[in-house]
Amino acid sequence: MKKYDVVTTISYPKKGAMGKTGNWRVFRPILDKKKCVKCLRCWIYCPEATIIRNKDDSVDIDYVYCKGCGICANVCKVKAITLEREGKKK
Amino acid sequence: MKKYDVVTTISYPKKGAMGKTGNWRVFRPILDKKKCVKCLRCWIYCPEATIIRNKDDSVDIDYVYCKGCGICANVCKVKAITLEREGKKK
Amino acid sequence: MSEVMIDTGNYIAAKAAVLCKPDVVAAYPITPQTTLVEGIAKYLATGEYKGEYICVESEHSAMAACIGASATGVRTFTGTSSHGLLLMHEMLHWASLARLPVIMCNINRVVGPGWNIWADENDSISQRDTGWIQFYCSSNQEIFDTVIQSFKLGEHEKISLPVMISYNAFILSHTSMPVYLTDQKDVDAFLPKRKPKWKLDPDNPITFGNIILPAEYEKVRFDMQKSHEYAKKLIPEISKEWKQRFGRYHGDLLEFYKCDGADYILLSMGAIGAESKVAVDNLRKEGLKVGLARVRCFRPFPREEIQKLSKKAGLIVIDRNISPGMEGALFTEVKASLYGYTDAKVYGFIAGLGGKDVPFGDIEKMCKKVVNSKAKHLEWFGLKGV
Amino acid sequence: MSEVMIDTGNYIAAKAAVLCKPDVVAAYPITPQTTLVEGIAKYLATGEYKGEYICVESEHSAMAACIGASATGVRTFTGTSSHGLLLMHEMLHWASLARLPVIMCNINRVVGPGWNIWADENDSISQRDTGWIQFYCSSNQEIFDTVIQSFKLGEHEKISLPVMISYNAFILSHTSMPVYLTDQKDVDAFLPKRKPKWKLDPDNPITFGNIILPAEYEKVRFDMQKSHEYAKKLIPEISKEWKQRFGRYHGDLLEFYKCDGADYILLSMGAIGAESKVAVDNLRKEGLKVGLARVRCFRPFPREEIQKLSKKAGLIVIDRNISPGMEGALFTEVKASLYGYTDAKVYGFIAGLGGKDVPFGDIEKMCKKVVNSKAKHLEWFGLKGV
Amino acid sequence: MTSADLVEIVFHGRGGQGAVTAANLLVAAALKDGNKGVQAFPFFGAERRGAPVRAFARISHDEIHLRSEVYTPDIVIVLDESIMDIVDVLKGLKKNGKILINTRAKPGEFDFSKKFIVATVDATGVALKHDILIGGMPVVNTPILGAVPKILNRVTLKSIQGIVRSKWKGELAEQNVKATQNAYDAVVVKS
Amino acid sequence: MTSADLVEIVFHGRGGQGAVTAANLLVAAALKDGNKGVQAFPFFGAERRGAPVRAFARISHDEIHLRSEVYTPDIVIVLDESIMDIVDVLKGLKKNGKILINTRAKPGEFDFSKKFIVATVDATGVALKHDILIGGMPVVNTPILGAVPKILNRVTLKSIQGIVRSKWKGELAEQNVKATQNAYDAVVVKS
Amino acid sequence: MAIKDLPVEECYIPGCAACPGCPATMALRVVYKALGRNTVKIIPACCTAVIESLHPHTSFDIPTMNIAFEAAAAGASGVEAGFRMQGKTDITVVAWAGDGGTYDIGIQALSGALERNTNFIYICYNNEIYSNTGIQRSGATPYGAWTTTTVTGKTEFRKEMGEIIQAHHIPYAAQTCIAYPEDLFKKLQKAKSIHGPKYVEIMAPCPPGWRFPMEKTVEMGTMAVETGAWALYEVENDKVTFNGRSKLILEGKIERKPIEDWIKYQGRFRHLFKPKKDIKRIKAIEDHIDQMWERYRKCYQ
Amino acid sequence: MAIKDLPVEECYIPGCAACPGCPATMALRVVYKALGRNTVKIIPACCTAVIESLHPHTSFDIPTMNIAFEAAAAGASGVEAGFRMQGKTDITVVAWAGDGGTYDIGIQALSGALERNTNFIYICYNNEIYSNTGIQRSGATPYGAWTTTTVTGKTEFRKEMGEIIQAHHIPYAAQTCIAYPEDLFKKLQKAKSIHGPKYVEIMAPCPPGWRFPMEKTVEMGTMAVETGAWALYEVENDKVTFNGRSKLILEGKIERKPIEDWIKYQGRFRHLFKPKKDIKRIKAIEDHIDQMWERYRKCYQ
Ligand SMILES: Cc1ncc(C[n+]2csc(CCOP(=O)(O)OP(=O)(O)O)c2C)c(N)n1
Ligand SMILES: Cc1ncc(C[n+]2csc(CCOP(=O)(O)OP(=O)(O)O)c2C)c(N)n1
Ligand code: SF4
Ligand code: SF4
Ligand code: SF4
Ligand code: SF4
Ligand code: SF4
Ligand code: SF4
Ligand SMILES: [Mg+2]
Ligand SMILES: [Mg+2]
Repeated sequence: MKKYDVVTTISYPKKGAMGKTGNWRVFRPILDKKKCVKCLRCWIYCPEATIIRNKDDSVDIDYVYCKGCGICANVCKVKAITLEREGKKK
Repeated sequence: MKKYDVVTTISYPKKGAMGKTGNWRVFRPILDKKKCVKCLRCWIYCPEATIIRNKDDSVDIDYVYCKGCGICANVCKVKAITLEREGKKK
Repeated sequence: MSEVMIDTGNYIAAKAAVLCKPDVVAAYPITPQTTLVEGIAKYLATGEYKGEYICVESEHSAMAACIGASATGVRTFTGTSSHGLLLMHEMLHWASLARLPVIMCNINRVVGPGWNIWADENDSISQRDTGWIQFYCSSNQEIFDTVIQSFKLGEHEKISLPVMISYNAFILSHTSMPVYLTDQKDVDAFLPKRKPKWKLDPDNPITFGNIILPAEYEKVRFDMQKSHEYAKKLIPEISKEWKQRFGRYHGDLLEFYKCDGADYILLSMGAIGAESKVAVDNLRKEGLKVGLARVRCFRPFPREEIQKLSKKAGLIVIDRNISPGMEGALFTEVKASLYGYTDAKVYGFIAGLGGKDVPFGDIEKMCKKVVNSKAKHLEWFGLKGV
Repeated sequence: MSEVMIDTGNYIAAKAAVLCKPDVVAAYPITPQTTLVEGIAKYLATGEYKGEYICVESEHSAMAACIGASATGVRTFTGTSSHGLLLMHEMLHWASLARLPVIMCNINRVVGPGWNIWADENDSISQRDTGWIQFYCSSNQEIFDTVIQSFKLGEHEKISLPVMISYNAFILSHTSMPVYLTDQKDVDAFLPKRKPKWKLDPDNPITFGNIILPAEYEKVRFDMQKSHEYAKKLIPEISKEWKQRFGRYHGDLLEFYKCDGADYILLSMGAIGAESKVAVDNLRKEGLKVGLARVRCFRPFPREEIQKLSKKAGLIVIDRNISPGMEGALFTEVKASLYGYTDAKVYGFIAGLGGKDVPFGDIEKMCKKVVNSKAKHLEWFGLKGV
Repeated sequence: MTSADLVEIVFHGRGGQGAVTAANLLVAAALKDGNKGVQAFPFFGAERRGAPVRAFARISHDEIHLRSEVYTPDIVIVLDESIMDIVDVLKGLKKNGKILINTRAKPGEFDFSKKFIVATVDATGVALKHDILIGGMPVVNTPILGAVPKILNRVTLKSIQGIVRSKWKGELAEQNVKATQNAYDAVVVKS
Repeated sequence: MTSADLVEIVFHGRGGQGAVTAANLLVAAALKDGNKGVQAFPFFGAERRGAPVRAFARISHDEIHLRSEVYTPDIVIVLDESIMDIVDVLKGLKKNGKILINTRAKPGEFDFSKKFIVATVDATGVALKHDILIGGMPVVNTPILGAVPKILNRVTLKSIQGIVRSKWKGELAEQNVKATQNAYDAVVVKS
Repeated sequence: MAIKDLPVEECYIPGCAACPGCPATMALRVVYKALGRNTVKIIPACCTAVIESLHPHTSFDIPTMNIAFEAAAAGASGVEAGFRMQGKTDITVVAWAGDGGTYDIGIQALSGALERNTNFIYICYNNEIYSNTGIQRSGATPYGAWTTTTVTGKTEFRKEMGEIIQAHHIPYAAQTCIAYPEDLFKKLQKAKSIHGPKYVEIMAPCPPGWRFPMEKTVEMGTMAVETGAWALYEVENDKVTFNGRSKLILEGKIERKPIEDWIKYQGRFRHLFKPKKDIKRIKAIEDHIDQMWERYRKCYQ
Repeated sequence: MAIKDLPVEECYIPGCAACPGCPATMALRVVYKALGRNTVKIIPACCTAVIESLHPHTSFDIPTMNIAFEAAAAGASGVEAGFRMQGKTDITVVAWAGDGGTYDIGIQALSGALERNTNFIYICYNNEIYSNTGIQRSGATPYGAWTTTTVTGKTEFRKEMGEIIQAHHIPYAAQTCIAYPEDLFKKLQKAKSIHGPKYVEIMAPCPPGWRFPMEKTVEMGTMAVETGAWALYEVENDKVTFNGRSKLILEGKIERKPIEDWIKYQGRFRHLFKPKKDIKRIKAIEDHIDQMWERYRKCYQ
């Protein structure tokens, strides 16, 4: 990435541009890999791109940035994802 | 007509607001009342409102403001209006 | 005693506006003005506001609609901020040249790009040449009082000019403070019905705004200037009347605070103008003779008042704006007002651009720099890392 | 010797612009700018202009399109006037804060209502706070030379700012005068290819203009100011280079005319700036020691140059604009520049508003009033029937 | 250096928890209690559900001319204790400053209780008990206000309850009022 | 008071007759003839077909700094004699000034010929003769220019014809050139 | 309705600044007759702002407010509200704008006023160019036409403003033409009688702009309709009715005349005929009109 | 096409400023997948201008330019021309705007860009409000909906932007919805493949704006389509094709669900159900949708 030498509002791509947005989470999506049928609905609908699609189309959750909206749980037809209240300490 | 006491661009209706626009005329429409069938086409199409519609639907031309566009002559189906080049002196 | 309402600057402004019973409000939302508009919408829903609220599709249209309504002779109000104000620019000129007393709150917000929603006065300062009367408020009470006063001022037969009441984004617009209200009947008594100088009226079929030749146009400008000059007399009168009726007073064109015997007088506006009082208190405690003349009214520019001040003390000017390629606008106009009149020392600071906080400690530092003869002619205060 | 072309200011501007090979022109017609745009359209039809001409649906979009194009790294040009300029207001701020060197001609025309298409500088003066560099030309030759110079200036790596080249409606825009052209190859040699400071580029996926916090925004403003300050150095350099290459010279930030030994120096701009030369000639013939410093560049404001002048002579300022509630903008800024620096006498006149003709005889009268100590601090010259 | 009687308060919470409302209610109550100068304001930015947010309050006997942020609060109020993991809530807290936390823990469990006066109250529990819920989530901002008079004598519980009653109506108001009382009774202060 | 060698000219005509073009062509020719300073400009307003219009020209050996209107012309050129009934074409004309009129009349027929130098030429006739028509109407602005060198020695017929040739092409140019020659030959000057 | 039935009273006063043969004043006379004196007019920058004549005089005998070029409809929203708040609900509020002020720079304010249901009549007189500024292209300029900004002929087709307006689903919209004063009169009377936003567009051939002799304004209008380049219709609450010749064309009762019959009389299309006939572009124009009628037939029959 | 076929690559980077459950980021991810990295995006003021996160960082991995609220399409015209002049004709230029920036303040620039044939894709994500400024009414807000500026429910029907766009006769236009990522993907890929102006509008239910729980964004989108409040279709050179459920509804193969099924889950319509069911207004909404489908059937079947 080339940095431009100019004092105006130029911004550069960064993961966590707003910090670790996982901190915003009140509910935590928990994935039960055994139930998952790799339909990828959670992956495509996650507004945060925090469902990680693996090579074999299995999925994982990026808790550092997942905001806990619950959409993944909601769209999963086999209920492989459930929501849990975030505990006092992560 | 009430005149407003304020210094901004307020204008009041006036005949000949741009002066005697008959002066612009290069061609002069001449009406032959005998030919006229009182269809009023010249009256309604005149862009200047300078065809005067009389009570009996006969028409006259207001040469003070008529700009000489020739539309009246052109729309008159009985050719009761003809155009003449304006003479040196009116 | 009158009722106290504790609310944010925007809701207070909405309250004040509604008490003035504008027939037409036309506005478009923009942060941080939105709650002002929402306030009006709420009063409309409750029936406390009985006029028309036109939801337009842009600020350009908001001002155009206010102009249209005002031209029928009714009272109009609107509010905006920053980019909304900039988009109105053409229509601001229009309203003033048409001599239509549209009253508008502007919430001072930074001009982009980049997007920045915080306080900075470049938005309204960029409108200084549009012919609008401009107030800058420093408390919610002042917003309330000034909105009502502005209708009287703008609609006055010797003025007939639009008025902009500016106040800082969030620092005032979104900060709750207690405000003494004025009762509806008192507002009614204070504020005469608008008597328009001209209006659209089928019984009097004038044409407004057609082509005008140079010599006549020049007169339009001159008359506008005369009204601005007259406003310098009228504003103190209105403030005085307000004070007599309701006991509240925020100054005339300027508000003076501890100026007696001051060696230096601070000139600042908006929120910094309030914060400056704290700084002055502290400086006085330290034995430094510093006073404050808060600039309430930027247009008409209080030339004569500032001239008077300069006879007594040196001046320290803080601008939360900059005219790029020149300097802060207040600094420029203060100096221009004094030129050939006094040789008082005048120092300028630029501070708080982009919404940077300007706490009293910083203001004290600026003053001390001046008092200790360490100030340059003009300085960007507290700029880091450039 | 170079070719002479005799044509109106607008066609000359179009010619100059086309010689600079802008990749994109986006413009919207408005009297009296139309023939400038038509000129570009004609060069496009003949193939002399090879860029893109975007026919937009408003001036707001014209400036937005120029901004978009400039952000891809190419060279852009546009032109407007009066209401068109006012409608661009928001985007003028945008272009400068984005540091995009859009080059624009503005034909100074009265601001309405009422409609008035004649010369008056309130349109561009109202943009003095937008961050644009501003030139005011007084001959077609100067228009030609300044347009080309402006590309070099605006695109310079230490500047990267938009430039507005203003000239008076009709008096210059529609008046034919002979102009010495510069050959294409000479323009090419004079004008380096634009090296954008930043650009939209899939290989470097930056985001431009997102939310920026106060302290960072303040730096953006400061840097802009630094560039304006630098422009004060660069403009004379470019003028000098131009003179060396092509033998033509219209002054740096100011153009001096018979200032040697002057007791009074006239400060004026635009067409009045040219007419003033005739007045000075005549006054000198009468033995009155009056000179002229024509203000070519209003932003950055030539503070230091005017300070120098004031050491030699009293100043007489003519403004073809007014900031209502204050005075002429040039008058204000001249006085602000001199405050605390000299005690030279400074007199102001407002003249030619609404497009009123300001013939040399009037200028002579203004000067004589000053010389004979009959001038007030500020006067509206020649105002009748008010 | 500002007026000696000035109290500056910072609220910490999450987007959606109503920190700004809490600040507003508190100063409205303080005004009732004769503090002529009061102020409440949010930290100025886009508030997102769940994201950390701040709000500020100032209480004084005189008109407040301050317009700057609160940098050195006298009191910090934490609506959501989990915020303490990600935000330094003690930042700028004055020497001998007070911090009120919505938690089931006791003041002594916080290590900073040595440096500051810590008060704790289980406002979430109170809210659940009084069934003050929005979208199934407990509303903690009114309950916790009930605890404030215990650490700030410039505001009375009565005034807080009065304000609650003027803001809400009927049943809802009474639940909230009870919750404030509950919190007032339950708060544990350790200095 | 301006440069002594300055010549100021006012053209009177009707919208559509090309008064502005005439002024432009004239000064272009004057430039060729070594007048370094020239200017041509319209009276600034909306031009309507048939309505009276004005245009201005200035010719000087030096660069012209004047930007004001022409108030006291040295020469007046009338493209359409009927305009004289409605416009005071003599307004401001200098003492001993000259006036060139497109008319079949002779100079002596105008009563102001006692006060001013009057030149007349039937430019309309010339145009008709050379078939220079637009929309059936005779074009008089180029023909009448041919008469100018007779009253203003600062411009030559040759230069005028050169400019005409550079502005138009082929047949049309030649017709126009012939028309200027014709007018030059036909003009009658009385002083 | 016959010409004779049109009222004698004039609110347009002779002696204005319009060009001889102006379609705008021709239309204005009829508009005023239809709407009567209890009307207020808002006009943005356009030829009419010149036509009304110089301060301190005006050629219009009904109250008229000039407003910025892009602001006619927004200004009208304000005027309407202002009158309504005073109980003056009998005044007809009219915005009168050119095609530039309607298709281009004013479309936003217009679209907004339609959406927010302003009770007014918006009239667009469409001369297919920016004529006031000396003939530049507008969104209404037809494909192929010369203007000073489309020196070799416009390369885009014009916006279908009629369809855009219909998409706003307002109570009344109509297209008419200066050549049909009775049609114009009736449509405006109807518009006046309906509450809510109304839109009427008037085809207005402009002699200097289109480069035809000034006496031919009416013929150029007639031919626009007869060639089908312009259709006369009205839309009441989404119900479309074609009128006059256009109805006959729609119903296939008459053939529309070839477009050449119209454009060859206009100097702005000269380059399509000289030096050589540009068959391709003429056909493109013809095809485009065909498509338009196909659409009309599909949805409106 | 199945979800699996959508590319893995992301140009949206996690950790941005969007609300949890945001439809805009949901759509953006798919848009980026469809358009690829050789894309440049222009965005006016809207939620996305916040979503992209704070300077000096950005959550978008393709070049993005913010521009003033009303200027997206005009800015895009400039960007497109700028690239073309450099010979970079392979870059896809996208304007991405909210409904406010499209239906209201940006409609003029948009209409202009369509008329002048700018080669770009204009994408409107329609959350039916000004959400960035805290939920005010827009031209896209449906009748009856609460916003902070329509406290008792909006009294006007929304603009039919789809029809307005169609009236511009551009090469490609489409309506889609965040609930149908494959549909969205396909439409954008098609748009990318076509030269000239393209318009794609995405129905984007917004949890805080519509007042529904953040996990329901997708369902709200599905229901919008199933109730017929929103139709999935595309228009290629004036040829209209309905897609998915909307096609079945158009063809009468399935009934559209009652509108109540959708709006009763949205807090913004709460006042239509509590304290008492407002049958009149609910019916007005239902009727309006019926009329819309009638029009669709008439012209597009
Ligand atoms: C903001 C702004 N831009 C440009 C203009 C210049 N202008 C005035 S009228 C006009 C053209 C009007 O065209 P149209 O609306 O079609 O009316 P017509 O002149 O054809 O009657 C233009 C470009 C202006 N007055 N204001
Ligand atoms: C000229 C101007 N007016 C108003 C605003 C304030 N503003 C910013 S975004 C916005 C609403 C955007 O609504 P929409 O386009 O629907 O996008 P959303 O916020 O819903 O994503 C408004 C009113 C602005 N930035 N500029
Ligand atoms: S909870 Fe929301 S943000 Fe987190 S992974 Fe699921 S869909 Fe994505
Ligand atoms: S939606 Fe459920 S089944 Fe499908 S990939 Fe995600 S977790 Fe697995
Ligand atoms: S010539 Fe033209 S202006 Fe004169 S009366 Fe006939 S139609 Fe009217
Ligand atoms: S058009 Fe002819 S026949 Fe008809 S009224 Fe006029 S003059 Fe008479
Ligand atoms: S240019 Fe056309 S529309 Fe304008 S005044 Fe002349 S004839 Fe009428
Ligand atoms: S308000 Fe709606 S559209 Fe905006 S960021 Fe939040 S969820 Fe997304
Ligand atoms: Mg037009
Ligand atoms: Mg939206």
